Amino acid sequence: MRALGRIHPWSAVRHVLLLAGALVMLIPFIWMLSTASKPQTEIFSSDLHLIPYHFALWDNLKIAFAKADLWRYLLNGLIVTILIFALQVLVALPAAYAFAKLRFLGRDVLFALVVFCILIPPQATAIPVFLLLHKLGVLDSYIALVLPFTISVFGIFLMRQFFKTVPDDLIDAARMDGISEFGIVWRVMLPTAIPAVTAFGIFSVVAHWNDYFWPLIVLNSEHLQTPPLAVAHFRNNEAGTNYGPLMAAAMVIIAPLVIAFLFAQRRFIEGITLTGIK
Amino acid sequence: MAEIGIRALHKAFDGADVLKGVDLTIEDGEFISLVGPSGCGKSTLLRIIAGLEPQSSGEIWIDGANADGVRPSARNLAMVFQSYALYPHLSVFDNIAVPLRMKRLSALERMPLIGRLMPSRRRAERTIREDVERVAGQLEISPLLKRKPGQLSGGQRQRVAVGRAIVRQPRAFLFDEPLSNLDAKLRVHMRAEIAQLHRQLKTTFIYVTHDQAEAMTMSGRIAVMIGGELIQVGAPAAVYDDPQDIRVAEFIGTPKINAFPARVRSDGRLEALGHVLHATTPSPAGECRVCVRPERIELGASGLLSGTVVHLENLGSEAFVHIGSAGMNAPVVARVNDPSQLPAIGAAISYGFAPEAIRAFDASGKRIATSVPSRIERPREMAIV
Amino acid sequence: MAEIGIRALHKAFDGADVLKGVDLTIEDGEFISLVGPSGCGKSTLLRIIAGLEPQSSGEIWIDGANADGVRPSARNLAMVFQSYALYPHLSVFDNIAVPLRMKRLSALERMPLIGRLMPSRRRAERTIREDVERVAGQLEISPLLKRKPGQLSGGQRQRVAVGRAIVRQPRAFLFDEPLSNLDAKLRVHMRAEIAQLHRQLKTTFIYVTHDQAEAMTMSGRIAVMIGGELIQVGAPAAVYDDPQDIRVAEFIGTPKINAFPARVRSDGRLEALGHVLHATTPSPAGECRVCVRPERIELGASGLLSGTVVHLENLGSEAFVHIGSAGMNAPVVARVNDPSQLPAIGAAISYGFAPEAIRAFDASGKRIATSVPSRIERPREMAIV
Amino acid sequence: MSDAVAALQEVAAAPRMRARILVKSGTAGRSGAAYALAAPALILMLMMLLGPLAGVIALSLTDYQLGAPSFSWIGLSNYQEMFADRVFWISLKNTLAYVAIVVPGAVALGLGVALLIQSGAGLRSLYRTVYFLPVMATLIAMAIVWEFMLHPQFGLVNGLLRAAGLQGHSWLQDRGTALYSLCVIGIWQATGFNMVLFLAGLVSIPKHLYDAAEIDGAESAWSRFGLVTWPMLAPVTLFVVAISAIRSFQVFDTVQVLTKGGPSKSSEVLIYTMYTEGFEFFRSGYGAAVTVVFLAFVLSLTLLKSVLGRREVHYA
Amino acid sequence: QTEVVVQYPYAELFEGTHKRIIEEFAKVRPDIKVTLRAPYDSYEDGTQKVLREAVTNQMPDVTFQGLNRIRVLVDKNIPAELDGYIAAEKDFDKQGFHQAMFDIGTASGKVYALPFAISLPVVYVNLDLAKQAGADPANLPKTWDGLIDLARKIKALGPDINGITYAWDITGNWLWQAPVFSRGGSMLNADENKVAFNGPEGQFAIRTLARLVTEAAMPNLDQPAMRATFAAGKTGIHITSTSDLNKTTQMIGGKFALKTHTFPDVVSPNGRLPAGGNVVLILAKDKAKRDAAWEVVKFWTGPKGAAIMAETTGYMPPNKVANEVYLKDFYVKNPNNYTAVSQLALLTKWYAFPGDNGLKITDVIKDHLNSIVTGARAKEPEAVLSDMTADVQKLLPKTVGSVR
Ligand SMILES: Nc1ncnc2c1ncn2[C@@H]1O[C@H](COP(=O)(O)OP(=O)(O)OP(=O)(O)O)[C@@H](O)[C@H]1O
Ligand SMILES: Nc1ncnc2c1ncn2[C@@H]1O[C@H](COP(=O)(O)OP(=O)(O)OP(=O)(O)O)[C@@H](O)[C@H]1O
Ligand SMILES: [Mg+2]
Ligand SMILES: [Mg+2]
Repeated sequence: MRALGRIHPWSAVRHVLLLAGALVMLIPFIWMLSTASKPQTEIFSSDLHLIPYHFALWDNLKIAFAKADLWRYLLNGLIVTILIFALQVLVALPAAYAFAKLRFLGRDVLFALVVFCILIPPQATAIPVFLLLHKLGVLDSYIALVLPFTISVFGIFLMRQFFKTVPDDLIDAARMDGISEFGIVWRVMLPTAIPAVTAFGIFSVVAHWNDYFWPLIVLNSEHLQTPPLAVAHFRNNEAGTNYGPLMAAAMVIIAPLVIAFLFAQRRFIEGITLTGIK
Repeated sequence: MAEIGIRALHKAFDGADVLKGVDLTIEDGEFISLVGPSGCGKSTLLRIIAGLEPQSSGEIWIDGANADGVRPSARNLAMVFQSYALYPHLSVFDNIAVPLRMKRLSALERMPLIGRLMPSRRRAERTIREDVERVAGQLEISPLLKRKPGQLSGGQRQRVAVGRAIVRQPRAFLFDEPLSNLDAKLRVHMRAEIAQLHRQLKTTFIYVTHDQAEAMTMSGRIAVMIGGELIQVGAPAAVYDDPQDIRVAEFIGTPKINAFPARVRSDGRLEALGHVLHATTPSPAGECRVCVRPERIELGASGLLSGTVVHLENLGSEAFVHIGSAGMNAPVVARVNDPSQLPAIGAAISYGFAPEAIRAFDASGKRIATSVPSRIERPREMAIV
Repeated sequence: MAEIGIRALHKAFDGADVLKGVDLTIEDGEFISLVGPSGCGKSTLLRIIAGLEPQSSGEIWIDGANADGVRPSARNLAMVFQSYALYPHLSVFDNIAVPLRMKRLSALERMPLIGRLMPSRRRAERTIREDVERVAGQLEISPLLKRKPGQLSGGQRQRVAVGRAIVRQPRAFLFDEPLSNLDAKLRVHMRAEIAQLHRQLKTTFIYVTHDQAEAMTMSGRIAVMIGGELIQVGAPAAVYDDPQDIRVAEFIGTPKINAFPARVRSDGRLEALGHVLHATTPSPAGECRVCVRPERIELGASGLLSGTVVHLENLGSEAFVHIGSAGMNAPVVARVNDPSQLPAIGAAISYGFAPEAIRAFDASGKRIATSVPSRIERPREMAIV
Repeated sequence: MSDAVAALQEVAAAPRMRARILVKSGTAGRSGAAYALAAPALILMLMMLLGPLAGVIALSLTDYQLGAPSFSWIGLSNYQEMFADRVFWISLKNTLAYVAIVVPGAVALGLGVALLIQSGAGLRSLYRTVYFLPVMATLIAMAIVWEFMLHPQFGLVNGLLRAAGLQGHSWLQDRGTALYSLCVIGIWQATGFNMVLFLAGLVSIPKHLYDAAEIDGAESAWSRFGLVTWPMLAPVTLFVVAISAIRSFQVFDTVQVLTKGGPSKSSEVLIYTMYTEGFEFFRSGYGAAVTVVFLAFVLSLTLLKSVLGRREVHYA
Repeated sequence: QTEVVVQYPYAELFEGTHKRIIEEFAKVRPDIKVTLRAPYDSYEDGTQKVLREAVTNQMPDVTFQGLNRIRVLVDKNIPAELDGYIAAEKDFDKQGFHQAMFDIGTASGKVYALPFAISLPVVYVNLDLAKQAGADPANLPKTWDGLIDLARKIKALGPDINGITYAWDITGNWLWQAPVFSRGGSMLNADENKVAFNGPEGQFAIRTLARLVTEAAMPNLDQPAMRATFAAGKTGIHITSTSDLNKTTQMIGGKFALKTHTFPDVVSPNGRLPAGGNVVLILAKDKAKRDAAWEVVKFWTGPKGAAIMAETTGYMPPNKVANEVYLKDFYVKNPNNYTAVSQLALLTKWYAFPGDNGLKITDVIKDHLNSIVTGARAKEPEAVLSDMTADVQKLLPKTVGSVR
């Protein structure tokens, strides 16, 4: 697929195709922005217009922020996703290292179990986990939001793939230098795995920032609610959905992820490339 | 500085024997090279010495103490790896400082933030800095201390890896093909540097390589390992001149030694390619091989063997003539020191060799003693009569 | 078979000039090597000849036709890559068959399932099979035809790559460091095989390498490229003996040529390390360098230069003595053909060289003509008086 | 839910599981360290995944109803009831249909986009970002946007159709189109994810293979694709298919927000059935039985695929 | 001070309401502190939460639940019964409480809940379209025949105009029960072990639904889409809950004139309409808490609380005193809100099916109704009804449902 310098027509075709596809990908976002900028009466009128006659984005944002404590939700989302990610790394990295680089009895069986766990959908085990959290007495708290996800089998899988590509020599060198196995994980593997950790981070943050199901089940307190619950608050069949503020709120909660991705994007692609999914 | 003893060492991976009873004593301060073809178990032996891999049976003694169960870092050996194994995220300075920090700082002092606040750490860091800078000066990499390994050339990385090894003042250095990732020119240069380093440090060096030229040029002794066994250990010149096994003879020396199919006649004379040689052996009659190094093959009308020139390799400083001969499946290679006088390809040519140049091996590959019958007086008479 | 002409070729990548005007005519049936240090633009030149990369300006002529705009496959050149570039998912047979299938089958016939049903395809496949098997026989890889590249050794892969090139009977072969991934022993062996192949096929070979030994031993001519320019083109022996540029002198030959700081005196005599040499030059007075190959350095009391032995490299068949001398920043290397008589490290030693051995270069690195004044009769008199 | 996402080439490891017996004491220390390093993960896995899973299996043998003070063991009758239930079979069929549409769709589009992006130099990172956007966006929020776009009266889609002179449609309210609408959204969401994986795969194809192909006479981009790109991407493709399949089998959010399995169960999928039975109808035991069957089904499919896939990727 | 924890659904609708009532309550009973938990997203969510919390003992003391959810909770012994408290109250009727209110919250013969916000189905008419179609705004049709006729005329006004929409998919088969009950029918027989909606009342109901599709060309929309379409002025007649009134009015924003009137063809004397909306239950187990919770329940459903509820939402209060005294002026100003109040006499329970499969039955019925609305089986309503009867019958408990 090398583009020879002289073939300009292909470059044009490529852009046309990609832009068309990009438009399809973006339409929902554009429509979201457009709707978020319209007053209620314009939203429900049957003539289609992208640019609102009356620009109501600020009003809708204001309503959104007034109706729900969005800042608080965003903060909760931040706390929860960061906690989850940090703990996942803390738990998954040593395990991934052990699975990738150390030989021990039962390694293959245990790893097969890890892979099997990837298949379990989170809804499936919701009830037993809920009861477990109850037994631990941590329902309706940050712990309840975080604890079930501290184990990321996908993370272990991904990081193991990456660690397998780290040369054994590097680990042996560390051992010769007197770094313990535990130290190797944090002083040697983690720094070399930064791109892969970034890739995993994006998966993890996206999944947990956007998780709707679990917070809904374990939370009661208003002050712990996470961003998707905020969106759900605006969606209301009984009362009739207020689309303007809903879309505004949706924008607000999607924005942090998009911004974060823009920053991490290069590392992310690199990380996936390096994890040896090839 | 250390004397390292290896006793009856066995190692099996998944049931496959990789080391089959290795015995070797490495003297304090010695530079010994382990050579052998790829996969013969050199790295495995080195890793067992380092403590990175457990042996299946046998013992490693370091300075008179059994090293069994002693952690790699506690053995106080330094290792330089083929891939250099530098920490890619650390600067050259930090790379070299790692072993010192690990030894001199407590776990608490090594903590990322808290550690930095401790005055004891600051003191230790000062001495570490001095040590690292001293070593960097010694290896002439002082200007590179701030760079990351990714920003260094191969030779520079090599030196940083050596620096990391030197800085801890280990009892012995283990090298695992440290030069094989460098290009030919640089390899020749670094060869001299490492030899120089050994002369300067006077510490035990164990050097693994599959490049016999490296082993020959640098070390005091070389140990040739083939198929998990040490076949011959000795000074480079001795191993080159006096190989005890045909595998050693063929492995050491480029181009490869010429092997002529031969047999021991019942009268003890050797016979190769139908010519009876001016050499006798006490060995029983039977098939054998007669080997002659390329530089001992003499071209010219006086030689009694003949063939045609199939290929010429002119290196400028010397040249190799490849001669196809009836009865041989590989061409005979002869070195010509003065490349200005080369035969043409396709030309018929005669060649021969002196009887002293003969190294003979029996059917199992073991060396057979040969002697030149005393009645032959002329010192450089051709072996083939 | 093809004559290939390169005219005023320029190539810039992102504004950086990589080729700076290359002119070269490669004769039909010739084996020419392109050598030069890493990054000098050898691969780029080869890729431009192959049509894989467009030039910035200049022309490529193949057999008298301008190749500009001609697709790589239409140029009918074959290329062998450093990494072999075998298709890992195809068997050896299929790898070799790819160029034939591409040429002889229509797009429809190549279709995975439909194609298989077409009788015309079956006919074509039969001739393809014959061709592939013939080439495999020639390269002695017939037993490997069913394997995947991953199951082959380096040397076998190398041969498959050559097979894929041969099978299409191209007008010329382009090799881009085809041996650099092999280990030293195998490299020497494959060297001879490729030279043999050239003699057999009598096709044009363009061979890129950064290993001067390869270039020297295989090719009819070598073209030394440095920094995007062809510095010298000629027969290997001529380039070795008669380098026109100090970079060529230093690049060709291992160990590197010894360069002594020197100057041209106002009377036309050369003076190195304070000694006036028995050589004159018509060049104007000024700084220059006098270079002598290691095999032309002669050790012994008659030499007027002196130093101490800092390092010895005994290769068994020959040895190199490294001599540290005042006024030199690199040791002088001398070859000794008989390694049994070596000085000890640290010993003081005298050395010298014949005036004919001198190759002198001016401050900009250009060769300066030197002549030995006729009044000196003794043929091997030391250059240094 | 991408936690649950993954690759299963490695599940194939299961049949190969050989317990290696360790030699000698030297590694004992290191294998001790290995257990210590893996322990937190394994304990948490047992606590949060395998233990609960065992709980679910136990639950599927009872008539437990959420909130009920007691329950009794009823053996396999939940399974009997399930296999006799029309809804279960519809749900299974819909799930399979969803997977059969979304997986090829999202994989093919992901590959296409990745190829297009990689085929030129311009605007790469812009395109990557745009196509990846749907993966990141909160699905529940985007589902609402889609609902609104598919609104029969005010939706953008029907609006555009009407503008083009075509008949609008009740996309999500019509039995015939509800599932397909969900598929479209599924593809929209998964394409970017697959694209990123394919990009990673494309980047790691050695460039010189394309050179070789060109020299060998593969002149058209299509023949180079057939000769190099596609076979070289085979392992990535397998991975992508596995991941897409797992994600598609687990489709839930869009169903829950947009159609609630309707109209008339036409978009009911297994996870949603499990959810409604367990959480809306409070028939926890029955819901657990659906879960168990779902897992058995997905597991056997993945095993099958990895066994098939293993034959493919045998080169180094 | 006793703390009473309260949880309610639909923050969007009721947040302001509950906060205002808390303020008022604090003035009357400073000894009881009411705290609100994060609201439930929906009735379904609310019931799920309570059931889960019943397992973990974390229930709020007072919960507001969908009217048809009482039975699920009672079946699992979760709410406290209120008969004792009611009996102990003196002149309860003076505060506006009446038997119909108790009936709504009765299960297995005992009162467990008191209704808080009630909605009833009413007809919304777009007067502009009706006038264009030639209807008399003052004398809108009161029968299905009349409505269908008008709908057909409205439909004829333009290609993108709908005649009528019927919010048949409101949760819990609400608008399936409405036409059956309005003809005096019932869902099951008195023993609750046999389907009863297959009688003439049910046949009328299903035929009417089919006629809306076949004769009045009702489009296949879901409930929010219907509301949006109506509010956009594209639908002539919309039949749905009164609870939609405030929202719809707001969405219309003056684009056209809206009029509501009563649900068609309610036969007397047995015709009834199912009450929608939510009820309040006491979940506290502790005696002191329960007592305090009762005070809360009483205040919320009493005249003051009910009046506040009516003013802040589209719902109406079941409390007589609230309607007749506190809200008199309000109804004069908002005649559309009064339509439901005028139907108050017809109030009956929103029926919940018995047994473990109760909620599943609702789902089965919905699917059958859907087959008519989508037009797939609109031509054979009787066949749909008999299939539906058979399916539901299968899911009914074999023994008579009672509190286990
Ligand atoms: N961890 C391991 N598990 C199984 N087999 C191994 C392992 N490490 C090495 N081997 C095998 O042991 C043999 C010796 O390997 P070793 O690395 O010591 O060879 P080497 O002499 O260093 O070769 P090279 O010159 O290629 O580095 C090889 O056949 C190799 O396949
Ligand atoms: N596609 C490219 N884009 C930009 N620069 C390039 C590209 N290809 C090569 N170069 C640059 O052109 C110069 C010459 O490269 P080339 O590959 O021809 O060197 P070479 O002589 O083959 O070196 P080597 O012996 O290491 O293969 C190098 O500096 C390289 O960085
Ligand atoms: Mg090795
Ligand atoms: Mg190159």
